[in-house]
Amino acid sequence: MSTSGNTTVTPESTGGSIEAGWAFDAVEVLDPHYVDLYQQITIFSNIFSGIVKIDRNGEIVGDVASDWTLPDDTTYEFTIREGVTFHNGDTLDASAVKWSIERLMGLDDSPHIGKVSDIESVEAPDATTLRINLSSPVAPFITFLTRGPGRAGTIVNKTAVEEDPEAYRRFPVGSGPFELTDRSTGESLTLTAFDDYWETDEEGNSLPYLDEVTINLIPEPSTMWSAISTDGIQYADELPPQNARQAQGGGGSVDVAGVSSGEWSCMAMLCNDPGSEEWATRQSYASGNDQPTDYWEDKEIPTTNKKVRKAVAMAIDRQELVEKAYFGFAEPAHSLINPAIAWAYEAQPDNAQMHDPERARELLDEAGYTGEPRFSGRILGTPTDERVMTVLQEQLSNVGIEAELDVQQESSYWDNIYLYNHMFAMYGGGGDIDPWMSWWKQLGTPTEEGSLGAWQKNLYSNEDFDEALSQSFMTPNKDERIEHIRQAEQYFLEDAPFAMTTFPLTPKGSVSALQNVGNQTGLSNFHRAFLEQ
Amino acid sequence: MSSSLPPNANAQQESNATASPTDGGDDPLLVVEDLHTTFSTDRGEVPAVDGVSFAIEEGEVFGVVGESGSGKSVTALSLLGLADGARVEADRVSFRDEDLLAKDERGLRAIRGNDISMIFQDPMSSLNPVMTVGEQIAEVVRHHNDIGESRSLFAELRRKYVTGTSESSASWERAVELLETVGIPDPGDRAHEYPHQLSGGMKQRVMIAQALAGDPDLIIADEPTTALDVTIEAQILNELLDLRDEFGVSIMLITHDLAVVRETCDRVAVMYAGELMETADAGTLFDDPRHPYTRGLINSIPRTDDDREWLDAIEGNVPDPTAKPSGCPFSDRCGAAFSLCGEPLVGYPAGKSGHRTWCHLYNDAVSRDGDEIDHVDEMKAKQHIEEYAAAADGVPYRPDFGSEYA
Amino acid sequence: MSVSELFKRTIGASGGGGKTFGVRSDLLERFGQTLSRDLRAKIGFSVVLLFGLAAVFAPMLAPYDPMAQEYGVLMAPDLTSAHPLGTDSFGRDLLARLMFGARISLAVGLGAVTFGAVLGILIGLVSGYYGGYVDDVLMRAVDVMWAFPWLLIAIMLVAIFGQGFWNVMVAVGFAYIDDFARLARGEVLSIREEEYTMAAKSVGLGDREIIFEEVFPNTVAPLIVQFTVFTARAILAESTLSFLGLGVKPTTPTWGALLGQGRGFITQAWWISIVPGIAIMVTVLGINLFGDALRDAFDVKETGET
Amino acid sequence: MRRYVAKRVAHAAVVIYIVATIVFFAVRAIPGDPARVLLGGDASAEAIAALREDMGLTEPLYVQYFRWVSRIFQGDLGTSVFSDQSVLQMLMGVAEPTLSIAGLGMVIALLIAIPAGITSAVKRYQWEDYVATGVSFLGISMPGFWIGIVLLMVFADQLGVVPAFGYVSFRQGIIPWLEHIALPALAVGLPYGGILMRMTRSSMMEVLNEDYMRTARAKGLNGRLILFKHGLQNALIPIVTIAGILLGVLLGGVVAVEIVFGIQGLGRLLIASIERRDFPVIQGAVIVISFVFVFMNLFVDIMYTSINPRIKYGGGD
Repeated sequence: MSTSGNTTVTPESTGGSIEAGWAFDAVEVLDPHYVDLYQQITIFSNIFSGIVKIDRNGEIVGDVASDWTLPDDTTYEFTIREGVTFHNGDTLDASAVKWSIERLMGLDDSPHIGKVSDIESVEAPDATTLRINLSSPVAPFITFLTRGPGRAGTIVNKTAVEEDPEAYRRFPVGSGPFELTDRSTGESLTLTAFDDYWETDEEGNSLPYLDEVTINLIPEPSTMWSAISTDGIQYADELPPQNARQAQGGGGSVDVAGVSSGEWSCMAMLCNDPGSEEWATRQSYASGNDQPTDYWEDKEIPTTNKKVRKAVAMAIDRQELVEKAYFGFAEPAHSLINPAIAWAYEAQPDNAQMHDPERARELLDEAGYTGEPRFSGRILGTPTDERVMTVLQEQLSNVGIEAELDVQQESSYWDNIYLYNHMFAMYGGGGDIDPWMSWWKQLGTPTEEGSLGAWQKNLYSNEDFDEALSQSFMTPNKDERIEHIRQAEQYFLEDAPFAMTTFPLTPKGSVSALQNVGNQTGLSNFHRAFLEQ
Repeated sequence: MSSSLPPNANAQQESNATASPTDGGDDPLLVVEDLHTTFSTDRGEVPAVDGVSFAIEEGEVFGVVGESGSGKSVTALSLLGLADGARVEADRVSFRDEDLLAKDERGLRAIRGNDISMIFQDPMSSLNPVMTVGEQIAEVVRHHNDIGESRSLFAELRRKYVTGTSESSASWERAVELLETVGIPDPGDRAHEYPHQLSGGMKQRVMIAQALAGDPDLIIADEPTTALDVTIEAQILNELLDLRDEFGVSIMLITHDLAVVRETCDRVAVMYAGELMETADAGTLFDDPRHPYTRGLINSIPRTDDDREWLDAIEGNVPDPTAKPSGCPFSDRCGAAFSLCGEPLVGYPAGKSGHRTWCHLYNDAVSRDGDEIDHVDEMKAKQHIEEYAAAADGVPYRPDFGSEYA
Repeated sequence: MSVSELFKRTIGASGGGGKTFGVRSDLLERFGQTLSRDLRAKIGFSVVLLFGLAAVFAPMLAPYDPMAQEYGVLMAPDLTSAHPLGTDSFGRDLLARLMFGARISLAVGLGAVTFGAVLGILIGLVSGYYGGYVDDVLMRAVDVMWAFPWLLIAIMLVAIFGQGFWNVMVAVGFAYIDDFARLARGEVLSIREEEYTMAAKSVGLGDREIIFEEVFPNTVAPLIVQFTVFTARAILAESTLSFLGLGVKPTTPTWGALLGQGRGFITQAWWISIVPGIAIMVTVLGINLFGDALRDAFDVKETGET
Repeated sequence: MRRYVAKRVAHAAVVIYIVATIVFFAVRAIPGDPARVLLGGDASAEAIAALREDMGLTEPLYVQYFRWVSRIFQGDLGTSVFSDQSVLQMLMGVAEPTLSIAGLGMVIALLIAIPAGITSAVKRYQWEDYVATGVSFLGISMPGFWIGIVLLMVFADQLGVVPAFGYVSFRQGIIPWLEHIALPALAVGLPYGGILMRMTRSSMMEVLNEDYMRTARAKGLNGRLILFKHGLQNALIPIVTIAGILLGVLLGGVVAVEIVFGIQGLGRLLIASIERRDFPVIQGAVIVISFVFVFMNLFVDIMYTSINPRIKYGGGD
C-alpha cells in the first residue's frame, strides 16, 4: 500500500470547493522553516513550492527547479523555472531561493538548521541558476530540499518575512498551488486556488483544479469519522484506523488509502547503564543531564544483554500488532528502513527481526533468565502508544517477561526518556525519507560535538555501526551508498538496540467524488485533486 | 315528641320553620351545623373539629376561644375550603343561605376575599415578602370588583414583573385609600413598600386593609394580635371594632386570650379538643361561666383585683386528638368529672338566652350543689341525653341566642 | 454500607444511646426504618450493595482475566454467549473489565469524598467553633478553593503529581473540601449557641472535647447526606477525569477509562462505551436514590452546594 | 447597593489574584519543560537551555512572578510559548464556543428545570411528579460527556439531523450556530438541569406551605395566579443562588463535552496547554475561568437582591 491515483488523470470538469479534516488540535506555525509536525507539513505542502518535491512514485523530482546536476560530491546546481511567482506577486527566481536558504541558515531557533549546516555557500549567478556548495559530502542532502517533508528547500517569501516575521509564522506567503486566505484561531484554515500557479496539467489546463479547500481541525478521531461518513467533510488527512477498516469493509462512500509517511515504530531497549563509568559522561551528550540517574543502582538491566534484546525482538508478533493495534493500517517492521524510502527498503533483509517465541525463550534461558517471570521492566510511552503497548505487554508475557506500562503525557515522556530509567521505551520517527534520518542521531554513539547519537534513547554504541553510518552519509552515489546502508543494517539487526514493531500507515479518507489527492509519503496534496460530477 | 323534650329543643324547631329565604333579614349571616373536619395521618384519623355548630349574626363580633390545638383555626379554614388535606363534613354551612360546602373551588373563590375574608395570625409570614403591600391590596380590589382592570394571568404577571401597578389605576388608589382607612400614615408612600419594611402592627393593619378590600360581610380574624406587642394589640383590636361600626361587617375573632374576648366580642364560643364547651354572650360568659373548663380559663386570667397567690392553671394537657376520651374530651382534666362524663355530649341551655353548656353537670337528672354532685339519676339522665341528641340530629340547628341583636 | 459504618462509628463516638447534651441517638434507628420502608432506599441500597460486592469479589466472580486479550476482537454482546456484555477492541471481556473497573471507580469515589470530608469538616468545625480571625482566614481559603471549578483543580493536581490511584483520589476529593467546610461550619454556628454546647462549656469541657464530642455528633445527619450525594458526584468526576485520560492509570480498567477507550469505536462497537456508561449511571442513580431517602429520613434540607 | 457591589468586586478581584498566584506556582510545579515541548522531544540540550533563557524560565521564580504580576496589571497576559500568539487573543478566540455552550446549556437547564420542578411540586406524588423526578435523577446520574456521546450517536450518526462536529460562530448565522451547539449544550445542560429541577421542586414545595400562599388563596385568587404571581418569585430566590454555585459543575462539564464534539473551546485549549506546558496560556485560561466564575456569582448575588426585596446589602444604606 503506498500511493493512490496517478499523475495523468485529468478531470472532466474543474472547480468546486471541499471541506477537509485534519486530526490536529492546533496548527499554529506554518512557516516551513519552523514546522516540526507532520500535520503541519501536509498543510503547507499545498501552500509552498520547494526546490524539489517527491512525486507520486516516491521519487524526488524537480519542483521550481526543473533539473539539477552534481558537478562533484559537494556541489548541487539547480535550474530554476521561469515565470514562477509568489502569492503576493513577487517573482520567484534563483535569488529568491538563495535568500530563502540563507534565511534558514541564520535561524538559530529552527529545528532544521542542522540540515543546512554543511552548506558553505549559496550562489545565484543568474535568475535561473542556483548553486549550493557543501563543505563535505552529505548524501541525504537532496531530500532535505523537498518542499515537504524536507523543509530546508521550501521557499519562503522575502518581502512577507521581512515585513512581519511573527505574523509570517502563522500566516505565510508561498508560491504553491493554493494560497492561505483565512484562518480562525485553532479552528479552520481556508486555502484558495492561486490563479498564477505556474504548473499546468498535460492538457494545458491550469492547476489546481479545485477552487478552495477549507481545512477544519478535528482532533477527535470519532468526530472525524462522523464528519466524513456524513459528508460533513470530503477529505480526512488522517482517519481513525478502526473506522478506516470499517470503511474498507463496509463498501460505503468513503475511500481509504493507507499510506506510509516514512513512519517507523519500535521499542527501544536500554543497552547500557547510564550510571556506568563508560556512559556517565557520554549519556550527557544526548540527554544534557550532567548527573546520570541513579535509578539502576543495585539493579540489574537484563536488556544490556544482546541475547535478551534479540529475544524481546523475537517475542513480538508483528502481524498481531498490525491487526490489533493498527486495525491493519501498518506494515510489520522487521528492520529499521521504512517503505517510504523505496530505494533502500527491504521487507525482510537477512537476520530480520521475526516472530519466534520458541527461540526467544531459548535465548532468555541462555542469558540466565529462567524465573517466573524471567524479569520485569517498565515500558515508557505516550497515550498514542497505548494500544501498541497493551498488545506488547501481552506478547512479552508469553515469553515470560513481565512488562509494566508507564503511559505519560508527551511532555513528561520526553523528560523521562532522557533519564534512561525505563528498560523499554516506545519510540519511532516519521517523515523519514532517507535512512540517515532514522539512525544517525538515534543510534550513533553520542559525541560531545556533532549530531551523531544526539537523540540516543537507549545508550547503544557500536563503533562498527558508527563507521558504516558515516560512510553511508558521505557517499552520494546511490549504489555505493546502499552497500554501506546494508552493512549498517546488519549491525543493527545483530545488536538489536530496537525491537522493531511496525511501519504505521496513515489512513487517508476521501469521499468517492473526490479524486486524485496526492498521498505520496503521507502528504495530502490537492494540486491535482478534483471533484467528480 | 313528648313533653319531656327540653324546652329549647322545641323553640329551635319552631324558629327553624320561620327561617325562609325571603326572611333573610332575620337569618344569621353564617350558620354552621355539626361541622366535622378530619385529617388522615400516618397515625390514624385526626378529628380536628368534631361536631361544632354556631351562627354569626350580621354586624356582630363573634369570638371563638380555646387553647392552641382546640380546632378553632381549622374551623375557620374549613368554612372557606382552605383546610388542606382535610375531609370537611357538616349538616350545614351556609353563608347568606348559600351552601358553602356545595360550592366548588371556583365558587369558593368568589366568596373568599369578597364576602368572607381572613386575617391571619402572623402578619410577618402571611404577607408575601416579594410584593409591595399596595399591590397585595390592589389585587384583591381588582379581583372582587369590576373596575375595568384586566385580571388575566398575563396581565397580572406583566403588572408584577414588568410594568408594576400603575399609581393612577383604580385598584391602586383604592389600596391607598384602604391603607388610610386602617390608620397607616403616608399611605401613598407606604403602599410602595415591602412587608419587611413595615413594623408588625403596620403589617397587621395591611392585612386588615387587604381583608377589607373586597368589601366583605364577614372577616375571620385568626389570632390577629398574638404575634404583636400588647400596646399594638389594643390598637389593632380597636381598629377592628371601629371597622365593624363603620362598615357593619361581622367579625369572627379567633383567639386563645379571654381578655381579648372580654374587650371585643359580643358573643363567644369556647372550644376544646375540636368540640364546643360553652357558648354565651360575652357578658354572661364572664359573669356566669358554667362549664368547668370555661371557669378554669377565666380563673387563669390575671386580674387587677387579684388577691390569689397563684393563678389557677388547668392541670394536664389537651388530649391526643387520635385518642380522645369518649364523651366529654375535657373529662380527664376536669375537677368535677363524674359518672356521666363518658356519655355523648349535648348542649344544655342555661337561663339566659343563647347560653348553652356542653357539660353533663347541667343535666336535669343531676342534683348538685355547685360542682358537688349530690345524686345522679343515671337512667333519667341518659334518657335526657338521648332526647337532646335526637332533637339535634336531623333537625337543622337554629341557634336561639343572639336574638337581642337581631 | 460504608455510610452505615461511618454512621455507627460517629454515633458510637458520641456515646451511643441516650441524649447526652442533646446528641440525637435516634438517627441509627431512623436509618434502619428508612431502609425497611422507603422504596428509594431499598433500590438504592441494593444497587450499591450489588456493585460493591461485584467489585470486592471481582477476582473470584469475574468470568475472565480483565487483561486477557482474545484474538476475535470486537465481539458484540450476546447474553447467551461466553461474553454476555461483549468484548472490547482487544478482545477483552467487558463484564470482567466492568467488575474490575468497579473496584477502582467505587474506591476512588468513596476515598475522594472521605478525603474531602475529613479535611473539610475539620476546617469547618474549627472555623465555626472558634470564629474570629481563625474563621476569616479559613473561610477566605475556602473561598479561593471555591473559585476554581473542580475539574480545573483536578486536572492541575493530576498534572503536578502525576496519574495514580491516590493522586486521582485526592484530586477529585479536593473539590469537596470547601463544600464540607461550609456545611460543617454552618451547622456548628447554629449548634454553637445551643444549650448543650453551653452546658458542656459550663461543666468545663475543653474546646477539643466540645468540638469532637458535642458539636460534631450533632452535625452528623446533614453531613452523611452530603457524603452520600458527593460520593455519587465523585464517581462521575472520576469517570470524567479517566475519560480525559487523566485518571488513575491509562491502562487500568476504570469505568471512565473503559468509556474513553470505547469512544473511538462508537460506530462499530457501541457497547464498549455504552455499557460502562450504564454501569456508572445505575450506580450513581442508586447512590442518589439512597441519599435522597436518607435526606428525607434525617429531615435534611436540600441545598445546592456542590 | 453601590458600596456593596464595590466591596464584592474588590473581594472578587482579590480571590482571582490569589487564584492566579496559586496557578502561577502550580504550573511551574508540573513536571515537564515547555522549552523541550516547543523544540520537539529531540532538540539539543543547548537549544533547550537557550530557549529557556529566552523565555525567562531560568530566572529566579520570584523575579518571574513579579514580572508576570506587573504585566497582568497592564492587562498583558503574555504570549503563548507554543504559538507566539497573544494569550488574550487566543482566549478570546476560544471563549466564544465555550461560553455559547455553557450559556445555552444553562438556558436549557433552566427551561427544563423550572417548569418541571414547579409541576413536580404542585402535582406532588402524582405521575407528573414521578416522571419529572425520575428524569432529573437520570440527569444527575449520567456523566455529561457520556450523554454527549449518546446524543452524538443518535442525532448525528444515526438520524443525521445535526452536524457531528465543530463549531460555527453565531456571526455566521444563528441557525447553524444553534445546530452546532445544540447537542453539546444539551449534554452539559441535562445534569445541571437535573440538580436545578430537584432544587426547584423542594423550594417550591416549601413555598407552597408558606402562610402567604394561604393568604393568597384566602383572597380568592385562582390557582395559577397564586402559583406564578405569589409563589414563583419566592421559590426562585434560593434557585438563583444555587444556579450560580452550580456554574462550576457546568463549566467542568463543558470541558469534557468540547472534547466529545471536537469543539475548540476554552477547556480544550486549557488541557492542550497543560499537556504542552504552555505556562502563559494555562495561567491566562485559569484567570479567565475564575473571572467568569467569580463574576457570574457576583452577578447572581446582585440579581438575588433584585428578586428578593428583603435583602439590602451595604448595611442599611
